Amino acid sequence: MLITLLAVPLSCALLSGLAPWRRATGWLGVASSLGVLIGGVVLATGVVGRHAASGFHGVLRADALSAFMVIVIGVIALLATLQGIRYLDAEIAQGRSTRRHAALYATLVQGFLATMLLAVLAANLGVMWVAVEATTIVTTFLVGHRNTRTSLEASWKYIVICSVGIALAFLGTVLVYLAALHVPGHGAHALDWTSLVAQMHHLNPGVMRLAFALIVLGYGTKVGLAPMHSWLPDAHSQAPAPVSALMSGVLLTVAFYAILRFKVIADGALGAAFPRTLLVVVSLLSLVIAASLLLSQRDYKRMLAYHSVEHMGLIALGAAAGSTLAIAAVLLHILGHGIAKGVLFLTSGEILLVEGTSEIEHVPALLSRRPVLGGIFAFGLVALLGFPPFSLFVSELNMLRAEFQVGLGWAAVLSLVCMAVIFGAVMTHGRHMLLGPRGTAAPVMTPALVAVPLIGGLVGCAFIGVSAWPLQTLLHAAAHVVAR
Amino acid sequence: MTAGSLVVIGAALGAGAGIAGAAMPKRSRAAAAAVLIWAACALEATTAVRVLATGHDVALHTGKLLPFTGINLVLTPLGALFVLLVALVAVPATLFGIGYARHAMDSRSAASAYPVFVTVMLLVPAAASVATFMVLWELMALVSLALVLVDHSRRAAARSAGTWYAVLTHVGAAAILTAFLILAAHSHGQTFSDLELHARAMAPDLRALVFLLALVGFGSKAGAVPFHVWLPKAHAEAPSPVSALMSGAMVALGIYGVVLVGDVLLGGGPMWWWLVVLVLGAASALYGSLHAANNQDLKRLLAYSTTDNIGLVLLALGASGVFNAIGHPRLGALSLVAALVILLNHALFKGALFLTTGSVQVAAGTRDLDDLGGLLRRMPQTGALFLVAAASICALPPLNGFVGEWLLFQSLLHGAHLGNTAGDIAIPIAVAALALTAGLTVAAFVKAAGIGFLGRPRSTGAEAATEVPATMRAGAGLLVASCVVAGVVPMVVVSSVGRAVRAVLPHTGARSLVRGVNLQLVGMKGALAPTILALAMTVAVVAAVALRRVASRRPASRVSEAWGCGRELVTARMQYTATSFAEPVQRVFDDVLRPVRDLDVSHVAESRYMVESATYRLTVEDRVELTLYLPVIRAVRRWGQAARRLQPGSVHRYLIYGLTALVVTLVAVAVLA
Amino acid sequence: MTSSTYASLLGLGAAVVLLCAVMTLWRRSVGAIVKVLAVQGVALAGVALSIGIDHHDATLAVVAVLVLAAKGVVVPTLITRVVRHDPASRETQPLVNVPASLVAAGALIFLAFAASRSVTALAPTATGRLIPYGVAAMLVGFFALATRRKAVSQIVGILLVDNGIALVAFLATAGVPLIVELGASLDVLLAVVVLQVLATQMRLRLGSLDLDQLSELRD
Amino acid sequence: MSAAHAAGVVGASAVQVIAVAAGGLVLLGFMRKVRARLEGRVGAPILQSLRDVRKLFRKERIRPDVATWIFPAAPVVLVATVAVAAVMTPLITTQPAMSGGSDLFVVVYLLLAGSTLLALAGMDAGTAFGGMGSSRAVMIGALAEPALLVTILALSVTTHSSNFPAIVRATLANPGLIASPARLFAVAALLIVIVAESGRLPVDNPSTHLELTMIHEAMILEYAGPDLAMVTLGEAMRLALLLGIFVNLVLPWGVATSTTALGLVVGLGALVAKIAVLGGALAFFEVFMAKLRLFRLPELMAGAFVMALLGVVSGLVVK
Repeated sequence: MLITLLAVPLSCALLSGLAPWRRATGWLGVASSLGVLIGGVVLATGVVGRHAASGFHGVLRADALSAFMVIVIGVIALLATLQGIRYLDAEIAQGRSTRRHAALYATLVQGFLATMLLAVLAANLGVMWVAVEATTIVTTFLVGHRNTRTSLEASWKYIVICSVGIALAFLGTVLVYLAALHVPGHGAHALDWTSLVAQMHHLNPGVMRLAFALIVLGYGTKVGLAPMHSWLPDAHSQAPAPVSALMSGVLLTVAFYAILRFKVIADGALGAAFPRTLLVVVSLLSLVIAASLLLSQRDYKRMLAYHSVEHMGLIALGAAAGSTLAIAAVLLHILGHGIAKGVLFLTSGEILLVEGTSEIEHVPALLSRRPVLGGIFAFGLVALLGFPPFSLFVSELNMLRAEFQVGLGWAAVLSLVCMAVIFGAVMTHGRHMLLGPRGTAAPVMTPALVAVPLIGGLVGCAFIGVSAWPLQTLLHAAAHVVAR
Repeated sequence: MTAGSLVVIGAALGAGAGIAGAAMPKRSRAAAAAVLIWAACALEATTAVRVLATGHDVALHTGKLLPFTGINLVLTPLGALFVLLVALVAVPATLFGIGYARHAMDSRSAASAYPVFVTVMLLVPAAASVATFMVLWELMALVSLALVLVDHSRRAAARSAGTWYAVLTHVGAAAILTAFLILAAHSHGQTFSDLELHARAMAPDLRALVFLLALVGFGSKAGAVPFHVWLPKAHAEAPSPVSALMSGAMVALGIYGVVLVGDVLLGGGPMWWWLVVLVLGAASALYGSLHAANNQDLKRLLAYSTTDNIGLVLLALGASGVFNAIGHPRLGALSLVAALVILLNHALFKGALFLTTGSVQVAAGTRDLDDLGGLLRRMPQTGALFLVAAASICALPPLNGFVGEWLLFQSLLHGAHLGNTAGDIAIPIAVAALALTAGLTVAAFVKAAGIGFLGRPRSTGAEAATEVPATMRAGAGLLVASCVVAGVVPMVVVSSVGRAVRAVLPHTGARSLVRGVNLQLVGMKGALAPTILALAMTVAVVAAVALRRVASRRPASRVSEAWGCGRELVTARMQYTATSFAEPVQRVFDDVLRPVRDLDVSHVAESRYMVESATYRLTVEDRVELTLYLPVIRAVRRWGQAARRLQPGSVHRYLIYGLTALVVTLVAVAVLA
Repeated sequence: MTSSTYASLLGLGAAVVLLCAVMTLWRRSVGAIVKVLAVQGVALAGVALSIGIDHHDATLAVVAVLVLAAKGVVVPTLITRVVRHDPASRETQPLVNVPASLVAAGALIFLAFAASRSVTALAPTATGRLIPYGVAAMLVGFFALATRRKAVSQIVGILLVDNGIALVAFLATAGVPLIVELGASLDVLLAVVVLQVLATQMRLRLGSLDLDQLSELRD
Repeated sequence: MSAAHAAGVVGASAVQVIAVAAGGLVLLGFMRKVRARLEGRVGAPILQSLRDVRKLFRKERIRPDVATWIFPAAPVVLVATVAVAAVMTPLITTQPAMSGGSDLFVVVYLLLAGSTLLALAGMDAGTAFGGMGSSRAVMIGALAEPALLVTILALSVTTHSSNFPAIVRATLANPGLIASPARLFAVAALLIVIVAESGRLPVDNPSTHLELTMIHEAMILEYAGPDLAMVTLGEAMRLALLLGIFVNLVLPWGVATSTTALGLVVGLGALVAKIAVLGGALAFFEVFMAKLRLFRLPELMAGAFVMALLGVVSGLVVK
């Protein structure tokens, strides 16, 4: 079952690579991400309450947590591929890329999906690392797809910083493997997550402390947590909108999924104190850096990228709390943030397409000049800033509640202060972009193909925020996987 | 039909009104939404009245909505009182909105946001858990922000007001959330009943932190002084029915929050808590009334007077807490009754004032007092309504403002000789603040009514003003009528407030505090006979008119030129303007206000001694904003500029960040091992 | 193969890997740095081969040959293709001058030994004692990566880090499971290919491989 | 309430209103006569103000062109509010009508209502003088308010209630209260406030004709005929009432405690005597005082406020 899930994007990648890009390939991509989403849902129903599913003779494994991540990947991939059609049409129409180049883009996107699915479904932590490294390699060309000076610079920085960061993670994985080998009676699959969890209490604490520190630093680079976050604003602002939506929406959280997997083992081996302090330090650092850099932003895509750093900081702080409520809220936040950030990046891509510039003060009064586009951007910002009825409000509230219960009250208050500063910064930037007089030109309507999926995404995010009854059981099952 | 389902149906109707506001065509949009809002208000109000009458709470819980926590609503008598307050302001404001929609609030987003705003405010007093309260609170903030930004495409001031409002409300909400979460951390659940149960066992300094955080959060929503900066900006830019609702009902929910955390959840506290509230109240009252007396924009004047009245409410609340803390529960209950009566009356007359100001803005096209004048002749009903509402805010006897001030004065008077040194010093200061505020409010509203409605029109807009449509007058009229009723027969208001207070402060004994047709204070020597007073005043006026008609032989009256020192020509420019009217008061309080005076004289080209024209501008700025908020904003902006050096663009710098992080981690791990 | 010669062979191999890492800091010309990288690849393969023979582990031996082919031969040729077109192949003044770099390298080596004390305590075998060499090579590689101004030097830096970690992998766990090993080396290979493509694009578009031009994206 | 008692109360209150009305005008004439005599003039006869008012009633009513219904309403409401206040205050008997609700606070606010509406009427004429008068009157009102309310607090602190008859009865019960420092400070503050409220020197010069120096006169500049008569009547009643309140707080003897006819007559006689003495003293001092500059008034008011505050504090401490 799992191998078919992987095969869908891979086969679509091969198919769309063959011929130069046509709309059919675009819709094929949409079909494949829909397939991933449906696969995720089927997997979730199959896994919740029952034992984990395994496939491809032991290499792949899916429990509630990975099923949830597959759903997240599916949802955001659906949004991104739908918008991808519009993006490629416009690129080809404006002569910035040829059909062949667009076909390469489509293949790489599907490859990107496949690598993320592999990372999430891998049973073996080594295979997971290989998959995460593969995502970096595949997305480098996607970041540089617009082949301008700045996108080349962004992709260079992206691959250099990320591969060094990921190398640290590999060192961490090796050390965990070393600790696993030194446990008497280890099985052949010592690096499998299940066997590691089975014997986590016997792992050598010294080695595990060093390993987990390297894991958080290494995978933290891919999550965009400070101090290795500097590639994120450049990569996400230069990449094409659908790619930056995918990266900001779900790639960061797939890397965080890896940290969560290791956190389970580290909690077992070292007790909760060390992982908690490490995650709290990293998350508060990210929040402070994101807050300071958001204050004087002049480019709205970079503003959204820094917003991702902030939300990853919040998720890390939530994971540091570690109780079942905290992890469930973290997972809901991952989904909510993925959708909201995806919609916002796609809208900013549309704004860049129609306005021509990504400078905040050269794009004034969007609500008056382009009501539909401005409206979606406004509601996206509202969702991202944690207002009800969107799901980010519920997840942030419950993460803070869990942090207070666990005794991390002071850290929660610090995060609230950073969020208040960020709220002020985003509000002033948002004001320049959204509010203002229309001037002489008549308001321009956005085509339905663009607006409908984005509005659908926002409505979905609001629906999850209001009731989330279908996800409730899945969230709690996934939370129990992490919080023992 | 349980009471709980009434609340749910009311909420559903409100939401339906929101959708109707968005979907219906422009012409009938406001009317359709209004009908649904009235139905929602009616349902919520009946539930509230039932709760107040029987004293039993109405509870409602659903796990399906709001993941992880579910929604739970419990309508306590205190909450019911505030639901009634919101409904009392919302129904007339919506009626006013129907006529007003043709001029200002005609956009689809405003028509759909307004009903949601009313519905959410009806539900906030019923929230009974941290999650439900915060959802409704943030939703109220979001929807009211949308309403403040209705005119964002027309005026830059609306845009900056929106930003100020959003940021300060968010900071307030963060303070409230922290307070609730500290309470929730010390109790197993997150419902208010759990919080109340475990709050007593918390450490005193933690309880003090929770109270101060709640005071900051709810004080900023109520508009108490250091946090009031958004109030004049947001109210001046919001459409009038929205300003009426914000100033009447939303600000009251701030006070509800302080009472909820202070008295209900924490169950009172040491005396210094409430002395802080008392001092905050006195400062707000003085500062608000001073700025109201010196402001020329009618809506900003009303907004500052909201800060002033909220100051009085906090004064009474502080006094109530002090009396409870030094062991006089009966007196504490009386001052809490005084606080809530002032709040309820304020909601009524401030709503009426904002609605009539809206009519003036629609008719005369401006709300700057220096451009108005002579409106009483051109808009007789609106003018009369404004005058009566202004009389009631100045606490003149037959109207409702007077009852509130009397109750507050009585509670302070009877608290003066309790032998507690802090009380003995605080009470006279509080009475002085109350009195100076009353004096300055009279100054502000005589200016507003006199300059705005009497004399000659000072601009073509005021000249051409005509009476506004019937629905607008009816809306304002409804509120003014309720002011008169609450003034002449205050027992209706005071008894229901008494019931709510008895539910909040249980140990004041079963007997009602205030009894009989006239307000006889039980257990204390103090009585007021408002109905007889009103009767006596009408009789006296009739007698005086009769006296004048009988004594004077010739009933006809002749119209003639007013005295202009012998000169024929008397123009509008010879009249006092709002600035000159307030000049004596402003000169007396010069060192507090420190107004900015700039006088630029342009000389004739040929010689320096011949003056071609001289313009004199005097502006009274908000000192709190200048000294507290602007430095913070400048500091944050400098921090932002400095932080840009973190991301200089060189890949080497980023890699060095990574290397230092790696080295630091390795050193830490090595040291730990 | 007697245990003493095995231990000395391992020691020699690990030392060479660390020495090559330090050499890259010392030499200026890019061509020389690529040759040093090739030597390091061969040494790494040697260590892997000797562990394979000692543990009689056929897969490890195959992996060693693979490592020799990839890191010893393929990667250096790829990099030299980029260098050939760039005339000014001399490394301009690096961010940190050579003596300071060497002192920093010394400190990093000391830090590596201190940090991996717990690891050597867990596995005091012949191979276990050499793990700090790998960690040191990784740290020095990272330092080289962070302070060199040329694009090619950064590619070499990344490979130094990978070689260090591969050395640790071989020494600590006698090679991670085959599927992971293959995946990891494939990833590294692909990374080098991508870097090489980007470097050629940079040379065509920007004229030179100097990384200081790449600072347009800033806040 | 038995019928006899009710008749007694209505009778007493009617007497009080008439006494205040007629007494006020006579008092005005008497004070002018005292001033004239002290300045070496014969001065107008004491009943002159009565004749003025009757003359004004017969004149024609004149209304400024831009005036609204507030212009004619203000004098009526002024007289009405002072009348209601007069009914409530225990001038002649300690059981005036509505004694249940007769509260010092209510009396003060009734007078405030009258003066506020007068200030509004001042601006209704649309001339500069009306605006100037109202602006200054409102400023003085704002400054006098704190001193007035703290004085009421000082007076009611010792007797634990702000009910006016209760205060008078308590003072009658133990005369020691009068000499107590609390009462002395309160009374001194009350005197200053009364001078400010009724617009006598040194706060405002009632007999000035210089438009720029008027405060109270400027507001009623446009009134003529019956309206002017009502305003004069109202002002006179207000002065008489304020002096009556002051007098009953300082020397409460003679105020009837029962509603017998004899008691009322004695009460009336005592009231007239005391007010005459106080009015004369006030006139006596006015001869020697000049009008204070407008912006020196805040110091006067601050002095009154501090004295009232001392009254409250000493009332609490001494008890």
